[in-house]
Amino acid sequence: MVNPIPYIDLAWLVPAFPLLGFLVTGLANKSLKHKQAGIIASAMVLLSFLVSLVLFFILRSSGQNEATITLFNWISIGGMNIPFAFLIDHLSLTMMLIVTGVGALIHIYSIGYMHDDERVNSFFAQMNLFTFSMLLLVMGANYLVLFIGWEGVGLCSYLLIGFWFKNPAYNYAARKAFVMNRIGDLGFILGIILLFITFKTVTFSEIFSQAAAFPVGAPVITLITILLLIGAVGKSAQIPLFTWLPDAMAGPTPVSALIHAATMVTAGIYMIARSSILYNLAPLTLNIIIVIGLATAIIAALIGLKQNDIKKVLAYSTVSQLGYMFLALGLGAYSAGVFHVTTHAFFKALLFLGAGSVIHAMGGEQDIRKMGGLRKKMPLTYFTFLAATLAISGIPPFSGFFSKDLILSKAFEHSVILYILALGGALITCFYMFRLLYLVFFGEQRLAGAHPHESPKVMTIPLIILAVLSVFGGFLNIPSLFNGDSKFSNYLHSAVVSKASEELSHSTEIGLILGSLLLLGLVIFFAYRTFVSKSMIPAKDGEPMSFFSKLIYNKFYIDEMYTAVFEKPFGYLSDFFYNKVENTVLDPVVDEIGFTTARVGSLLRKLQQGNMSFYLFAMVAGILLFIIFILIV
Amino acid sequence: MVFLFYFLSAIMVISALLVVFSKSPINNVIYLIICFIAMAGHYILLNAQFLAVVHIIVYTGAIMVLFLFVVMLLNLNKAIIPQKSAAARVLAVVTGGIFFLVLLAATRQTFVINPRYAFTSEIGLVANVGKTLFHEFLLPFEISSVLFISAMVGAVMFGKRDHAAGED
Amino acid sequence: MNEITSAIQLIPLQHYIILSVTLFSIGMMGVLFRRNIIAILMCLELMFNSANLLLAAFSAYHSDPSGQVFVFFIMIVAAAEVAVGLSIVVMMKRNVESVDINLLNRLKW
Amino acid sequence: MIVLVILLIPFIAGLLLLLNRNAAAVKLVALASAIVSLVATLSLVFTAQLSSYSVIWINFLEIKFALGYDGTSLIMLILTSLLFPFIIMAGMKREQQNVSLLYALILFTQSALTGVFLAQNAFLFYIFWELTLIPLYFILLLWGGEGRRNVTFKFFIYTLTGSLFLLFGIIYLYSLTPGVHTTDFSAFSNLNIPANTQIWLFWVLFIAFAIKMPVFPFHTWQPSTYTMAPTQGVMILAGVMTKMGIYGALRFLFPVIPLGVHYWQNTIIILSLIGVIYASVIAFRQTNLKTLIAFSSMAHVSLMVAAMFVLNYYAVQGLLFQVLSHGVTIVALFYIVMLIEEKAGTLELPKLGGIKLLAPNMAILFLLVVLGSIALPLTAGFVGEFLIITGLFQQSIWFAVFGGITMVLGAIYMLYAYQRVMLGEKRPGSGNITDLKRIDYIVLIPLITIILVLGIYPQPVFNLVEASVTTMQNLLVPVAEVIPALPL
Repeated sequence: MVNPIPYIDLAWLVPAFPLLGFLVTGLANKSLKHKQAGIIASAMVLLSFLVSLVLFFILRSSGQNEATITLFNWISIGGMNIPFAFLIDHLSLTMMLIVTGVGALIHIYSIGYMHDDERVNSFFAQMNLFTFSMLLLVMGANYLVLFIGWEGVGLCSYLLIGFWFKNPAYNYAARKAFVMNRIGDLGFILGIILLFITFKTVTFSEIFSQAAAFPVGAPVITLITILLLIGAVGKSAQIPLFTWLPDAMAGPTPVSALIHAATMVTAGIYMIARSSILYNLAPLTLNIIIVIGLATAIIAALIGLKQNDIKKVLAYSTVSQLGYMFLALGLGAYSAGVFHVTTHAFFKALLFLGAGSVIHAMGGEQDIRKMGGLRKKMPLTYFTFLAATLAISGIPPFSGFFSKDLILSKAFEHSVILYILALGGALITCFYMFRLLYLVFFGEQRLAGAHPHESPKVMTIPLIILAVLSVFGGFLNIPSLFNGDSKFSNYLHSAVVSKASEELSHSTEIGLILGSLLLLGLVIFFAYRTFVSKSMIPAKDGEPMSFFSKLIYNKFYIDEMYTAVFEKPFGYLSDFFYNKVENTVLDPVVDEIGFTTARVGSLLRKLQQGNMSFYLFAMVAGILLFIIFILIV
Repeated sequence: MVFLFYFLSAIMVISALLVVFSKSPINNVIYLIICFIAMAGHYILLNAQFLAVVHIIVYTGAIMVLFLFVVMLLNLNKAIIPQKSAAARVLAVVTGGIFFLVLLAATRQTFVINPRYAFTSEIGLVANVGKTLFHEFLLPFEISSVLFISAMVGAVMFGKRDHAAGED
Repeated sequence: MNEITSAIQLIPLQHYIILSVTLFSIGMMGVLFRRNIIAILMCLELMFNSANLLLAAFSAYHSDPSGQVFVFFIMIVAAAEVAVGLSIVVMMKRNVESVDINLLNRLKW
Repeated sequence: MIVLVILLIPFIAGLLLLLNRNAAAVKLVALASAIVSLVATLSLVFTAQLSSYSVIWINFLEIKFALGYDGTSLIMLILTSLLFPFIIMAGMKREQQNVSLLYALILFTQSALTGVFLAQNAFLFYIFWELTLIPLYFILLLWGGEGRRNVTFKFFIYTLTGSLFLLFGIIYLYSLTPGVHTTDFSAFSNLNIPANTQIWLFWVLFIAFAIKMPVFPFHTWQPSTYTMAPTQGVMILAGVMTKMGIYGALRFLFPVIPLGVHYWQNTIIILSLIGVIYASVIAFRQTNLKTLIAFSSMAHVSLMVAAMFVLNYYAVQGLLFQVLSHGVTIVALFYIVMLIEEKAGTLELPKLGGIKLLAPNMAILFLLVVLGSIALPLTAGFVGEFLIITGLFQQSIWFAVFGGITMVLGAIYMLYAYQRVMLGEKRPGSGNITDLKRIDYIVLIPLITIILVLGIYPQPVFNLVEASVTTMQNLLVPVAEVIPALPL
């Protein structure tokens, strides 16, 4: 540190509060009342948020761009020096604010949502641990501290997805999430090790300053970035490691909100944005990211079209939105990616909490075919949900518009085909989101015997706050087109090095925006016609469908494919190794050596049957051989 | 007189073979006695008069008589003498032949060294043998008495009828 | 007497070696050939004597009485051996009513 | 002199135990002795001066009764002294048969193990190496589970056969020493054995260690032995005995026959990595929890072996760290396995389930240990495996990839096992399960604390072994020019 910034050392408080919350709620599990646990946990995250806010202003007033806070030396041997240190710069501050801000709202919401669950205290402990891990992830000053958080969120997602552990399907989902993450983590840790071997350090600042010496497209950098990308793909649920995220719906709804909006899945985006300098040196990797991102965006959106579980729809929309973020990263527009992370955090948290509110009201029912007409019963939830839907669809001036438009215009700069594909994905997103909205809130109530009611204040207030953010969050980054100054992008500029690109002319941009708005309007109208005017309800589970619908409805059979290609063969391999290799080759070989010795023994014993003549012969033969041996040698 | 050596040798070999091949124990003993007498002749040829005498006394006189006694005592005759199978006998002859050849081969190396016959008539005399025996080999000689005692005890022990076992 | 002994000087030492090797082999063959334990003991005596003969011959050729003393010792051992051996034979005959060595097959354990 | 004391305390205490018949008193005395050993060992850590002890033992063979230590042995010694109190405590407040004999045998094992790690002389090393087997053999035979007679016999013969090769190797090396023959390690490491000799001598010496560790494909005694062994026996086996193989290899192979090691280096690494994958894959389908953990232990140890043969700085640091961390983790795991067996009466996974409903605290502690075992960051396992994989990476990226797969596979089978035992609905097998008792906390909490503390602040361990690691990693460096390694 060149100039120590006063009070910046307080940064350690940010993760310390949730950790404290975890310890208190975790250890005093039995003695704490349910409400108390929720309040403590929420307060801790809120405190972190406040400290983050203070840090934000401290850094801003100091005029510096970053500060490193070293707590202690974690591993220090030979040439390896890995401090346990935090890096506070514009990127990590942004992420900290998102994590703690949105996280705090989700915590508060959970007090209401989880009030009648008997294991509330464990729930809040794990939520706090989740927040803590995510904070470590975004605050770490080197890749290894980042990795702690990285694995930590994996663990917490495992715990929370399998929170209702009596259900084997939930446990399976939890395990799937953890294992898929672990596959990514393997790539990630190998990437970190290769980074260490290449640069002799894992600290961000040191690596980035050394990386300048490498030429663009250096193989080692490409390899590193690909390995890191594997980690990001696993964590951010991209093809081919995305199937865990929809299954992660097994957890309580606030958990889904936390995983999808504030933590976990954004980690991959954050990590790539953090390593922007490395990625800029590896055009090949960037192209791979574009392909992965776009494919994920479109495939997930397609799957979302036919889902009937309210949370599943949202889950696939998350996967799809993450695809957009990846697309932005691949295009080198890292700040656009992070900006979409931010707005997405607002509206996706809102969507999930809204969905939670609906589920809460419906008494646990998640099937949208059974909902309907909730607009009247739950006006607050409806309006907030509407705001979020508009935001995710990219209708101006909601927040999603600004972030998505930024990505789309970057795609257009890159290539028109890319733009068309991305726009197509956006239109599909718009369609299924409005399908969801219409099915849930419009029309007649379809579930008999349910008495939906508006949720308590502790749940609706976070909804309202998030709705405000979803609506106005976009104004953080008004592009020059609307006479804005792209505050957000500029703020990140010091931490994230975006690839330079030509700006589109304003007229082109306006044309693109108007065109896409027109299409969006058509899609919304079409959705309205289908689901409200004709009040069409998606087919029941057993009904026949066209081939394409069936394909989409069954999620392209990707889960089945993974089961057939990986899980089952793995089981077979295990059986094969154990039954065939271990128990019919290796072990018997060893036993056979033993048995052979025993057999030779019993053979030799036959010689010793007391036949004196034989002994005499043997003796003579022995003497003979001995003499012959002496003669020859 | 060289022929005397070959004559005695022939007698020895033939009687030895008869010892092996003749079936009757009594004949065996008698052939062995013939063999030993020829042996005594060899000792005399080798100027080992003392040995010749002792040999006659110990072997022919004591040991072979002992054999004879045992044969007669046990009342062994041809009928109860066990014979090996033909194959085993052939094998025995072959093995003996091979053994002979191998031993010849082993001793063949010594044939090239032909030690001078350092003949003195004195060494075989009782006086000379006695001196060597009681000077250089006094201790082994005395210890051999222990061997005799133990052999005697052993023989008596074995020969004694086991009363305890007999009463069972 | 002197005549005889001087004549023997014409016999090379090898002949004694060959003779005793022959006798030894015959004794060995006898041991393998016979099942009668008394015959086997006799063959053993034969082998002893072939060794004795060789010792005596070497003694004469080297003019060293030690060889003869060894023969003497071997006789002692042979006498003791025969005494014990024959008493074993007697005992065996008494116990198993036979002098067949193949009946002595309890030694396998 | 302290080293002699450390060696003798358990032995004398063991002898004293044989005189006593009161079960509770016996256990307390055993525990006290183990704690005294621990304190004495820790005093070695904090004294600057190296303690050693040497006296002529067998005069005409030039064999000294020489004890001493360096960083490597110290780690092993700490591991032994640290684990034995827990191993003894694992039997506290439990019904056991023939208590005084059992604890005497445990203490004898400790003494022999200590001897192995302290011996400065190959002959002495060999004596102690074999001595460890005798009490352990009886522990397994007399207190073991189903099929103990055959399994113990196999275990015994298998390891003994390996040792025989070692003995031959030691005698051969002894005959090579110049001047008056000696079996001192220092003399062995000064031998300049020709390359061709080293190449075959490697296997003669290695096979004993390979069986003990165990390295694929010499592992077949292990799963059945672990499954059958009584908890305390298996703790000794998995916690300390496997490390004995590693220690032996470090002591014998690298300083004495560096050329041979270098020649076979890649072969052994590949074998170990095969072992890692093989054991991990097999573990997935095991239905017996103990067998599963046996295979998991094999996977972890195989990774350590791979690290050992890479023998660069990070790999050896990681290896020595992992020795400690794996020992602690595996003892904790087996302790929990014992609890499950005790409470549920079975270890068959299909019969277990839903224990968390009845014993939530047990589930949490089990999860923590499992996390340590699958190398989650901030547990000790992570630090060790991270360094090991870094070391492997320096040798070849593929080594690192296959070594790293253990992280994924480990997560798969350990979490699967955890879920099948603890989560889900209650099963008939988990009938009347009660949560942990105080003694269980006394054992588990310190073990888990060690796992976490080592994961968060591993530096003291690194400092302890720093010097000996530096010496060791230099062993293979000059060799590479003399003889090429077998190609991959």
